[in-house]
Amino acid sequence: MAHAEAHAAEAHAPQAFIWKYVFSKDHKVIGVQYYVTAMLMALIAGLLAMLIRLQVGFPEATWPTLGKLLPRGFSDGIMSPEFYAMLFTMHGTIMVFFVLSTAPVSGFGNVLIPLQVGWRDMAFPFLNALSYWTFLPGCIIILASFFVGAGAAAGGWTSYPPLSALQGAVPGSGTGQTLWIVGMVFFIASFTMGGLNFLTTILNLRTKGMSLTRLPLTMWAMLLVAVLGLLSFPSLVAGCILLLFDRHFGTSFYLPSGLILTNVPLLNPDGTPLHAGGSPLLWQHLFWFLGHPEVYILMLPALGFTSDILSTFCRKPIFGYKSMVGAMVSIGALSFLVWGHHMFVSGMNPYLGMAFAVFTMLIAVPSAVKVFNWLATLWGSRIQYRTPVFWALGVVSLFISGGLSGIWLGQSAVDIPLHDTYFVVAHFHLIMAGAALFGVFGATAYWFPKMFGRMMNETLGKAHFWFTFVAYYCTFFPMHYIGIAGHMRRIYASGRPIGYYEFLEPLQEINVFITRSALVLGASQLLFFVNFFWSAFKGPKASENPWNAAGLEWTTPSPPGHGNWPGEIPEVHRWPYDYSVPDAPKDFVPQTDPAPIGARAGGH
Amino acid sequence: MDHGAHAAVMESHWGGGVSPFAATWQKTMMWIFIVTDGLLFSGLLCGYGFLRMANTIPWPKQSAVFSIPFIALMTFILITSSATMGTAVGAARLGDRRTAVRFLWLTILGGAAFLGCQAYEWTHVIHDGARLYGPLSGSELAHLGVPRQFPAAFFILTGFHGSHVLSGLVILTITALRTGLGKTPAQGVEMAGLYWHFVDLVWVFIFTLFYLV
Amino acid sequence: MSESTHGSPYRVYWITWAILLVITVAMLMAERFHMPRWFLIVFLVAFMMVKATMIGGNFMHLRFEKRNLAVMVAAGLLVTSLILFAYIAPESWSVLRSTVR
Amino acid sequence: MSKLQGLSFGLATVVLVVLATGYFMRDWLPPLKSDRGAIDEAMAATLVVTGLVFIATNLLLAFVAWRYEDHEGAKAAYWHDNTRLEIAWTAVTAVIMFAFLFNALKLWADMTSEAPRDAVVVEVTGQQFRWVVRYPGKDGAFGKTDAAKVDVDTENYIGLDKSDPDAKDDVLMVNDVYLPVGKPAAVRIRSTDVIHSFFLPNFRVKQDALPGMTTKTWFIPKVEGDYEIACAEHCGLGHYKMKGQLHVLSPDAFEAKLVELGPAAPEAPAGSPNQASE
Ligand code: HEA
Ligand code: HEA
Ligand code: CUA
Ligand SMILES: [Cu+2]
Repeated sequence: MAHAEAHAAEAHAPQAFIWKYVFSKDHKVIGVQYYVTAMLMALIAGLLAMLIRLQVGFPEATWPTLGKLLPRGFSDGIMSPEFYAMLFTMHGTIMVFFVLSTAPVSGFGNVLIPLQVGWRDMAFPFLNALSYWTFLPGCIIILASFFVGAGAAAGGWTSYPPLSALQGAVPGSGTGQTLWIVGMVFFIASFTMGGLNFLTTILNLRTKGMSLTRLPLTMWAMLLVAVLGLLSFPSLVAGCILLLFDRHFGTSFYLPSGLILTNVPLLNPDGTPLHAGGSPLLWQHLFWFLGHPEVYILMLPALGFTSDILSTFCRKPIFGYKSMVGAMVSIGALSFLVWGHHMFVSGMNPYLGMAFAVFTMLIAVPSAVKVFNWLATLWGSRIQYRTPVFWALGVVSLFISGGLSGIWLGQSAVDIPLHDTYFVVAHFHLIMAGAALFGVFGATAYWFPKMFGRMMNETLGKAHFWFTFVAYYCTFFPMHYIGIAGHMRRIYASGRPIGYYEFLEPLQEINVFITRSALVLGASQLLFFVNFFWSAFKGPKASENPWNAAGLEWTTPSPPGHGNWPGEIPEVHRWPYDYSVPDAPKDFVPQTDPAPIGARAGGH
Repeated sequence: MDHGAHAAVMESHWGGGVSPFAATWQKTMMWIFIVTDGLLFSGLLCGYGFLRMANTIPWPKQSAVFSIPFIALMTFILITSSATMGTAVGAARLGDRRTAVRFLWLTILGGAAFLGCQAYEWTHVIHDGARLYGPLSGSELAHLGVPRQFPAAFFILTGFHGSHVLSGLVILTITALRTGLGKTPAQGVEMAGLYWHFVDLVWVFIFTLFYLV
Repeated sequence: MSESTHGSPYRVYWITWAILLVITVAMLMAERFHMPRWFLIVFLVAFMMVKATMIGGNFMHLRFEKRNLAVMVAAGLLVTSLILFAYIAPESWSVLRSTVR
Repeated sequence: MSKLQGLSFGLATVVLVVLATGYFMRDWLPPLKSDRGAIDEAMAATLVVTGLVFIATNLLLAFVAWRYEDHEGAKAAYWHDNTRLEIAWTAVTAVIMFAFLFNALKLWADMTSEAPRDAVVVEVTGQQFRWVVRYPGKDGAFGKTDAAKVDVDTENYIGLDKSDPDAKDDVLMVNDVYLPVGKPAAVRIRSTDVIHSFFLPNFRVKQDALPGMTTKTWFIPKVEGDYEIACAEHCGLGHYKMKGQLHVLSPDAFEAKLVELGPAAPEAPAGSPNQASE
């Protein structure tokens, strides 16, 4: 590891298929590997979501066909409560970590970083490849947990002990939970390796003229994401280590004394308690210390993509570049100070609750800056309606809708009735499953030519957008109402006759509506898969710069060859947002153009 | 394509304005790694602190369990190995390969001695009745009335530190062998050194926060 | 490197070594002087930080690197740890307060 | 065509969302039965402000999407900074946030404050999957509990140590809580296995139950009646049916009820205990 072997790693561009596409060290190939893996994981997690919705929408129905397909989860066609718990646990875990931390960050990050900062590859290509080959086992382990022991982890994606620490607390708290922890550790190891590469590449390896203030906002997002990940994931590792010891070696980090499980006190043979002195709150702190920065790890890349896409298709420079960077930096910094807003009613010290509420509300200020800057970018622009810009507008809309409900939750007192209800589910699906995922779809449509050298189909793309956009609002917006009405999350059934809460009964019709929309939403994703695979192999060939974009990545062939630029890496003379510059011959000025016109041109 | 041609394709020259750290990417990466790895220990130490402060059973006086002079000896060994490591790095920078190799081996010796001491200490503490789940009933530790988190925190903190020492030893051995053959550049030695000092740094915190406070 | 221009190039390491040892001995002795416990803790932690600074600055050369690097390391390690601890500490006291038995 | 898309984009969202919100306001929050109306007010205020921001920003989005679509001879403006404007909207947002904060922290301080001295004290203990309810009885002190003393036959699920003098007049029952109307109720919340959350939708009360510690909350029931108690934290298979009943009685009826339940008859099954996982 101590050796500067990066550039000496390969003697020439590898030719054999296996070295070129499988064990490749080329950042573009690794990026695509990450992306496609994440896509498959999204498919699985999306299917899990459909099952969740079926159960919540029609708790009394029987599904003989599903029962045959998934005999472990259904008995006589009726979904079992333990399977339901496994569904949302794995849905949340896979979506958050293995899809939305992976596709935008590890996927697009790998593809874009060297291309946008102007370098031949990542700083340490071997580490980069290793990072993917650590990620993949993580995926396999997480998925495998469905098939071992009593099934996958069932303690929620937050895995609060004692539910996750006591093997008898819930089926799935056995082997499934262990595999969950191991899978997470693999994931974190992989993310850390990636993060090291991201940071060093962006900080240290930029082409001539690419000063930090000329970086595209996507690169700023990647930089911050790497910082957030590297600073916050270790605390989850620490938490996981302690949890693993509690589970398998009898320690009491999270387990207090006086535990009684299904009427059986947990005692040693000599009558002393099996556990004593631990606190389940410790896990919550260690988990959310990661957990909150993590949600911004999902969000920031989407914010970066959106800025780049909006500017390109509005043919207008991004408004307030510096405040955009400032906003992202302050969001990143603040995200370390707010984690307790997930714990307002956890029994946390109330004074801490106050401090957390203050910072939580403050985080809305830089978010507002981002939104208003986008609107200002759109103002007076000339929008070319291609698929990417739809997604970008969708991000703006969903970020607002999802973010505003954060303002409700951030007020600690208002959070009391709303915590752990579907209001929270609505909040994070709109902003995370909505805005962040839309960012990924937008980035896919935008950079697809660079990744595969072909164009995506516009008609299919727009159809996919409209179905998805409408279905998203129909699926997740009504969840606010049932949440306010008190509908708890993570419940297997509500209303009569199974989960017999009277106050939930009238909400069932809304649940049915949500389920129908969710099924439409899920089905619409087929359009994306068709479009993606068809275009990747059969789409029309893309030119070097199909969108007339100004960024550095558009100055090399699509797809770029080994080493990214055929000759010298071009020198950069300006920021990537010079669109519609007065006096310019075209309506965009590439970053490599030395002409002293436009903003941030010429010498540093 | 021969190596030179490939290098011509892959190489590029720094030009992105002012270099933020004025360090090579290898060194930058090492430092960032140290920060993350350090935060792992910080997470564990915070967890330990939380459980210690939240405990209803008071923490024992460390000197009642450990031989503090012995821990001091371990600290001394580790600090000394850091000094020898620094010397090796300095020598490698000056191009004095022989001195570098000699001090590298001295460092390895120190590290091995530290691990030996740690193994001895573990044996000793286990003999006194420390178990992961808590003090063994009827043992000396149980008589002291230590909370269960005490032995567990001990094993986890020192265990993770020890595993870092061990991997440091592996890195150092490789570096020493390769430096002897003239295969590792000065920066390689320097980076191995950074890791080794980091391990020492972590010990400073464990020593103070676990053994003394 | 500036340190190699005066005297032995290795002097800085061994001076650091000596200082570290002195501090360690001081920390070990501290308990003998009967001071209030909070003072002892402040004293130990302060010296711990001095030691860490010596190791980071001299052994790991942070003193001789560009300032940004030192700032990055200090901010990354210290500030993050402090945030975590600053929130966790009051929590542990309230957990203690509400423990039942 | 595209132009229409751009317009429908924002407009449709606004119209649909506003209509839907209006429609669903019918069964907005569950009817309020406690003194925590301030939460509802804060929520309404938040709805108004965020609603306006939502409408304004989405309308703006719809407008620009419609107005600035590309067409023959269109030219985009070239400007990219306006410090005054940026400072203005940063400041305005900050002021709004601080206004919210001010109110929220005040409420939070009220709600997490210590219960009044004269409050009726009741303890609920979450267990997979039931709420064990306990009153301290006349002496006002709860008896010790010890996991080793759990006895299913006498419904002593929490291991009340009957030899403790304080335990003599403790009232134990399952899933039913009785409270007098108009008097502050202080709830001690505990758990003996995993984390649960004591949730009273009608009272705007929610507080997690953690093993190993006692969390607290207090409120004043305002209206007599029977209400549901839910568990709001995922606690295992039966989480969805971990239901209890809260009976708010007149003070006299409450006293009578306590006497009726009295320590003499702890084994009288007061509720329908949900069997722990079959
Ligand atoms: C991408 C992910 C993402 C993002 C970006 C956010 C952003 C925010 N989140 Fe969210 N959150 C989650 C993902 C995310 N969250 C998840 C996954 C959970 C649940 C986890 C679980 O329990 O399983 C959660 C839960 C959660 C809670 C805990 C709820 C509970 O469990 O009780 C809270 C509480 O404060 C909260 C607050 C916020 C706030 C204030 C923001 C802010 O950053 C939002 C800022 C944005 C805006 C405010 C909109 C734009 C601004 C304007 C248009 C300006 C004008 C506005 C005004 C003047 C009001 N979130
Ligand atoms: C990023 C995260 C993400 C995403 C995308 C989704 C997507 C969806 N979620 Fe998810 N959900 C969570 C994160 C996410 N969810 C989390 C964290 C929880 C909490 C878990 C817990 O309680 O522990 C949760 C819980 C949760 C619940 C609550 C369960 C409960 O509390 O009982 C419900 C119920 O309706 C639900 C429904 C859905 C539906 C219908 C979708 C639909 O949108 C799904 C449709 C499918 C897609 C939209 C996939 C699209 C992607 C592709 C087709 C591939 C594209 C890939 C690339 C571009 C790489 N989810
Ligand atoms: Cu008890 Cu959920
Ligand atoms: Cu959060």
